Amino acid sequence: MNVLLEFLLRFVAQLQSPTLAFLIGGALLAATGSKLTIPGSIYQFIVFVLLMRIGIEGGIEIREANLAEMLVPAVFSVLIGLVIVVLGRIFFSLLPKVKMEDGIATAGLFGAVSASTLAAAIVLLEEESMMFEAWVPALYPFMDIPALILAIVLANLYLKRKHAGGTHPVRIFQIVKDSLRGAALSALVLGLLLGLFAQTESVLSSFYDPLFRGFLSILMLILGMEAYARAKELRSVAPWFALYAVVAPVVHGALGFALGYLAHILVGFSPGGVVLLSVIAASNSDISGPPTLRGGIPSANPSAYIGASTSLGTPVAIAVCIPLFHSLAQVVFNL
Amino acid sequence: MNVLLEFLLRFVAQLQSPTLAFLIGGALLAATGSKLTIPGSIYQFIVFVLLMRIGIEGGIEIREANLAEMLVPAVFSVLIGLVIVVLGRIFFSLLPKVKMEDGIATAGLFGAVSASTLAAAIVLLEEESMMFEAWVPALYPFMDIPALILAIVLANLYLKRKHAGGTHPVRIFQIVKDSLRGAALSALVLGLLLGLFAQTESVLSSFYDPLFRGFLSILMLILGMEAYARAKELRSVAPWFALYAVVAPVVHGALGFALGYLAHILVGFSPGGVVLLSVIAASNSDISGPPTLRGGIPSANPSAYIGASTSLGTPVAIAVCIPLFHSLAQVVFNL
Amino acid sequence: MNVLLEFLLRFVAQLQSPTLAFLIGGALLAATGSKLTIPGSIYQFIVFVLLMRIGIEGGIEIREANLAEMLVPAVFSVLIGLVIVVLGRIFFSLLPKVKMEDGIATAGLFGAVSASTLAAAIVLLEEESMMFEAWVPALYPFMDIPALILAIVLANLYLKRKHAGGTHPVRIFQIVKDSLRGAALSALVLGLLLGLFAQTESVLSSFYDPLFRGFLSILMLILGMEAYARAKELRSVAPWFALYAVVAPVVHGALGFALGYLAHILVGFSPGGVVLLSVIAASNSDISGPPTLRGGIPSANPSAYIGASTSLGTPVAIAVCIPLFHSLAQVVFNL
Amino acid sequence: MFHKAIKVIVVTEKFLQDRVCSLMESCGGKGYTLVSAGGKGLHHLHATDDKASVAEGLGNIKIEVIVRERSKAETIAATIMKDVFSEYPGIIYLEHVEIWREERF
Amino acid sequence: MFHKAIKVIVVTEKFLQDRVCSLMESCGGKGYTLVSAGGKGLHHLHATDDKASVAEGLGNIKIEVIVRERSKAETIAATIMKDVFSEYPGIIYLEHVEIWREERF
Amino acid sequence: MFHKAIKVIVVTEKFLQDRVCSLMESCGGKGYTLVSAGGKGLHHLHATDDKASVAEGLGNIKIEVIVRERSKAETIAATIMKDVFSEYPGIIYLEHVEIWREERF
Ligand SMILES: Nc1ncnc2c1ncn2[C@@H]1O[C@H](COP(=O)(O)O)[C@@H](O)[C@H]1O
Ligand SMILES: Nc1ncnc2c1ncn2[C@@H]1O[C@H](COP(=O)(O)O)[C@@H](O)[C@H]1O
Ligand SMILES: Nc1ncnc2c1ncn2[C@@H]1O[C@H](COP(=O)(O)O)[C@@H](O)[C@H]1O
Ligand code: NA
Ligand code: NA
Ligand code: NA
Repeated sequence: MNVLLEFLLRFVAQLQSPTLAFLIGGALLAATGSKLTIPGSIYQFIVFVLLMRIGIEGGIEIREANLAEMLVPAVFSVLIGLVIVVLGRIFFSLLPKVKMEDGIATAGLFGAVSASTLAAAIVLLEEESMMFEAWVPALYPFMDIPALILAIVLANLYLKRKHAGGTHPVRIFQIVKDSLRGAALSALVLGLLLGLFAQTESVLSSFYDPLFRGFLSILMLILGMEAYARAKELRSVAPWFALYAVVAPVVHGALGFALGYLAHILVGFSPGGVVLLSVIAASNSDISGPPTLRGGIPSANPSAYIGASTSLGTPVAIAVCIPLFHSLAQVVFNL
Repeated sequence: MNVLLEFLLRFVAQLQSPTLAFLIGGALLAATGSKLTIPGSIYQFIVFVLLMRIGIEGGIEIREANLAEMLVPAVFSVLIGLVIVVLGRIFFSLLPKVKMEDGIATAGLFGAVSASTLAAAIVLLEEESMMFEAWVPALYPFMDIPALILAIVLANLYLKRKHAGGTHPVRIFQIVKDSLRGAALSALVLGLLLGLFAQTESVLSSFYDPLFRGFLSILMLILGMEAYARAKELRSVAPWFALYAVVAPVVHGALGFALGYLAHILVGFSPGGVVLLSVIAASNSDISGPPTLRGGIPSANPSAYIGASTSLGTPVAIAVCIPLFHSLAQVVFNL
Repeated sequence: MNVLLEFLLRFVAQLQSPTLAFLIGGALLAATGSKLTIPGSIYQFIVFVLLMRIGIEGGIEIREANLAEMLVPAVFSVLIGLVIVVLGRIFFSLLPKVKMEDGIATAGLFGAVSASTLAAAIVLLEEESMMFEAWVPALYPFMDIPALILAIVLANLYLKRKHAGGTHPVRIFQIVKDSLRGAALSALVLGLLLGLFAQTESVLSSFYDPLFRGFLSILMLILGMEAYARAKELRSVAPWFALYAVVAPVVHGALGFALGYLAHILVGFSPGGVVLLSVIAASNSDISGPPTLRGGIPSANPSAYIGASTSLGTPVAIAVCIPLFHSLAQVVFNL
Repeated sequence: MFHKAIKVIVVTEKFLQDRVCSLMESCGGKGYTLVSAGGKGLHHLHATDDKASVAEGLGNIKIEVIVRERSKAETIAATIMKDVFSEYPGIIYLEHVEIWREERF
Repeated sequence: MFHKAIKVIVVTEKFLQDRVCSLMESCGGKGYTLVSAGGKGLHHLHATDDKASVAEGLGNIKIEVIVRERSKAETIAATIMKDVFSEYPGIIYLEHVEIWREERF
Repeated sequence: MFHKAIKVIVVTEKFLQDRVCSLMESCGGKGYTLVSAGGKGLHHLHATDDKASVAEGLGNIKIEVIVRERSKAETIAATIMKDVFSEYPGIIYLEHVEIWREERF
């Protein structure tokens, strides 16, 4: 009860947080038909700077970290990514009138990770001074890639069974490469390497760091606009996708929280780390997941999975899951 | 005499101000045929950031403001917008060889407001620490929208009289919507709302504020380039438009100053507020006014009104009116 | 021996410098086929901001400088630009299977100057607090323009001899105008003028300065990507171009160092100035030189000269020459 | 198999894009392709997006719609001509093309 | 002198660009021209680059290849139809053009 | 009413844009449309504006001019061929179009 009340209070407070306010602002702009747009090139640049900031920061601190500690959370991340896809596969197979490939692709996208949701959570933890291990953002690919691979494998197994022999072989290595080559993971990994091996402290503190919050605010505006714009597409597919998009992030986040808590007990994973793991689990890939899935499951309808993710999944992850798991951690860890 | 001398000294000093220097620099670049360009996407982003900064800043401070104080200046703003258009209508009707629609559209653009001129004036007041009420930038739409509506109404009345019955009905609500949906007003209003309702202090001070002057300098460069480029177009229409573009900003600014001074006496409107009101009156819309007018008065020749505004009106408003009304305020208010 | 050892140590240390690390990072991205790209409009904006920063900074400090001191280094810069082209002309004429125009164009590009290499050197000197005269960046055009002119003249003389009378007249004034109108030199000169004549201190310190290192890091990333991408083109021409691209920057830098040292003895040119002069000499034009050469020597194959410059010349200038001449200066000037 | 079809091309200012596109759809066009453009005609010189243009929506846009029947193409062209280009700048023209998967056009 | 030739035009999503271009080259196209686009068809609405689109590679691209022989054009079209458009959205069509310097195509 | 006309299309590098446009105008073209492009031919690979290209003006531009008479189209093409493409990379070709408001072309 206490948790619920605290969560409710916190949630109302969060509505005032810049992150959420900009998200809502973007949706409002789109809803009122405003001609204000953020150009595509600015968006690409913003995503690049945000992920470089997260990567470099992580890379610098990883230098002194005991990477062995990362093992358990990394294994859990892989596990979460896989479990999410399996759960989604089961959920959609229980429903009538859902094209199975669409369901599996959606589950894949929700198993994968959103860079923007991750950035928003990091800003919140930094503001609230809740510490987390420097390498936590590096868990991203450990959940993202297995989820995408499993979704593509399951979809192709399914299609093979349906039209015997009619599908392509699944090239796992190709999917891994595709994922790592995507703009989001490339920037994160590049940042990690630069932070780890080069003297990037000064450029981090003079450039990437000061721009972080401002660029995040603009990214939220873009996500809000896109959420509104894609809502129409989501309406063109079965309502089950909307239901999934609202509920799944909370369930996945809870799964992340549970395993994070286990890691806390087993290897002393930090409370902030538990929150971030939950948010990574709750988030769904918005930038680089879609093209990978389109490559791997061509017959799936992108309006279903991109619509579900962009117009509902991401807003729920940011507006509901971030404050939810943050306040849960405060209660659970007595902070 | 004293005022004149002080103004002249101040004006010479202002030629060194970054705002004006970048404006002149842009014109020089264009005049020398430089290949240096600022891409369109960067321009859009700069305008967005500037107006968000003005809006958020205003929104934050409005929270504690007594909005009743805003009433008189807001009414005066509407009045100024309307009077400017009526004056312009009369001026152009007295002249030979001027297509009436072109004249009315030009008057509409000069009654409307320029976001960049407003930003330049705010920077000057902040540098000189001349205080103004936080809500003054919010006067923008109160002058902008009535001026555009009146111009479109007058033009259509005129056209209806000319070719009896041949014109469209004027949809006032549509014009209001179009204006508010334009990129400039959207960003300003969004910023105001965010500043008012969300905790945007930290993103303002870490991002929007530090970029303000730098982005303004680049905007001035772009305005300077465009002023030079559009001068050719202005030469293709009657010279009366050039005359109007040079004189009108000063006259409109004086009108703004007079009514601002009245508001000072009536309700204690601040000296800085009086300067900003004069500058808003002196300015002419460069970003969102033109498409609204093209929609509302299709038969008007954009070379006339965009040429007059961009190649002369805006430079005069920035280079002459800002220092003029600033120094006038210093003398009048004994600062 | 000592110098060599010190250089080797310094070189290994430099591999960690952000400048070099981002350059290598860019090449890695391209090599792994990453889809991460920096949009063209962002690149243009970055180059603009970097050169404005260098120009304004220089312009501000030149106000108090004794420009007579600039005379000797300026004359030496012209000399270096011309000598580099003559040396290149001789080098390529000694080789078999090299199309002479391609060789001369390449020599012209290596005689001309790279804004990005210059920026990288300035960052290093500022970090290491090695002082240099404020006007040193203004030496850029003194080397750049004569080199481009001489290359175009030599190429056309050569072509005229080959097909008697078949070529265009060389319009030197046109080449000077073309060079100064290029995006890089325009921005540098504009910045110098603004720094010199306007009160740009506050916009410099609030905007152009803080962005300098960060934008340089992104520019390095872009140069790294492009170096990798153009390597293919370089492979399509004779291997002599690759050899030239590796060796010439060091030779040219040494020439710059020697003349810089002479200027040190003659007129007290600062150690930092000597380093910058060497780096300017070692660098090769990447932004605005290519279009000027394409205009002036149409029959030269751009794959030869742009490939040589972008894929090898610039990386060598940044990764080898900057640390080399910096450490040489430390030894020679006992710093 | 290829089938003969007609492409209607419009070049006009960006702020008219929505209006032109919805006219195309209301006259039976099943899709359209948009390309950012610049250019020169009787009116202004329009820069491409490479160069900032101060006023919103002044850049050009090229809008192409492919339809199977010439009559439909002519209806689209005539409607746009009447509703848009009687007042605003822009050009409109047709090209003969050959399409695959005719049922989509 | 002008020579008759055929232009094959493909409009599809950007993430398919590399695949389409290499199919064009492997079927004998000697060059191609790329233009960033937006548009609407049976599937999504694609914004032009004027507007940010969150997912990578969702924007449209227009790819044009000019070839001398109609048979080659048909091979290119058929190959892309089979290898790409059996699964992914996009349109393909031909136009008749007249080229100069025929040896380059 | 539609009238037959000819469109001349040039694809070349951006730094040649001004030169090509003024040749088009001096040969009687009354307007032109510009589109930013990328592409591949005998020479470099040109990226679209999506991707930074270090050297200025190396991107491609597509320039289209519509004229009423075939003779004018051929003059434009021949002039550009001689003055520009004897030295620089680029392609030029014609298309048959049908225009509305013929007096504008
Ligand atoms: N003769 C032409 N050939 C190609 N494009 C043209 C031509 N005339 C006009 N245009 C295009 O149509 C736009 C509007 O033309 P206008 O209405 O004449 O200003 C111009 O900006 C050009 O992009
Ligand atoms: N009838 C049409 N005319 C012009 N372009 C079209 C048409 N149909 C589709 N397109 C273009 O082809 C893309 C993919 O079409 P679709 O596969 O139908 O979604 C669209 O986004 C449009 O750019
Ligand atoms: N066969 C072709 N089809 C379409 N576009 C081409 C073709 N060949 C060349 N191009 C375009 O023309 C530009 C210049 O060609 P080139 O002079 O061959 O390098 C290329 O970058 C392409 O955009
Ligand atoms: Na997830
Ligand atoms: Na006004
Ligand atoms: Na050099």
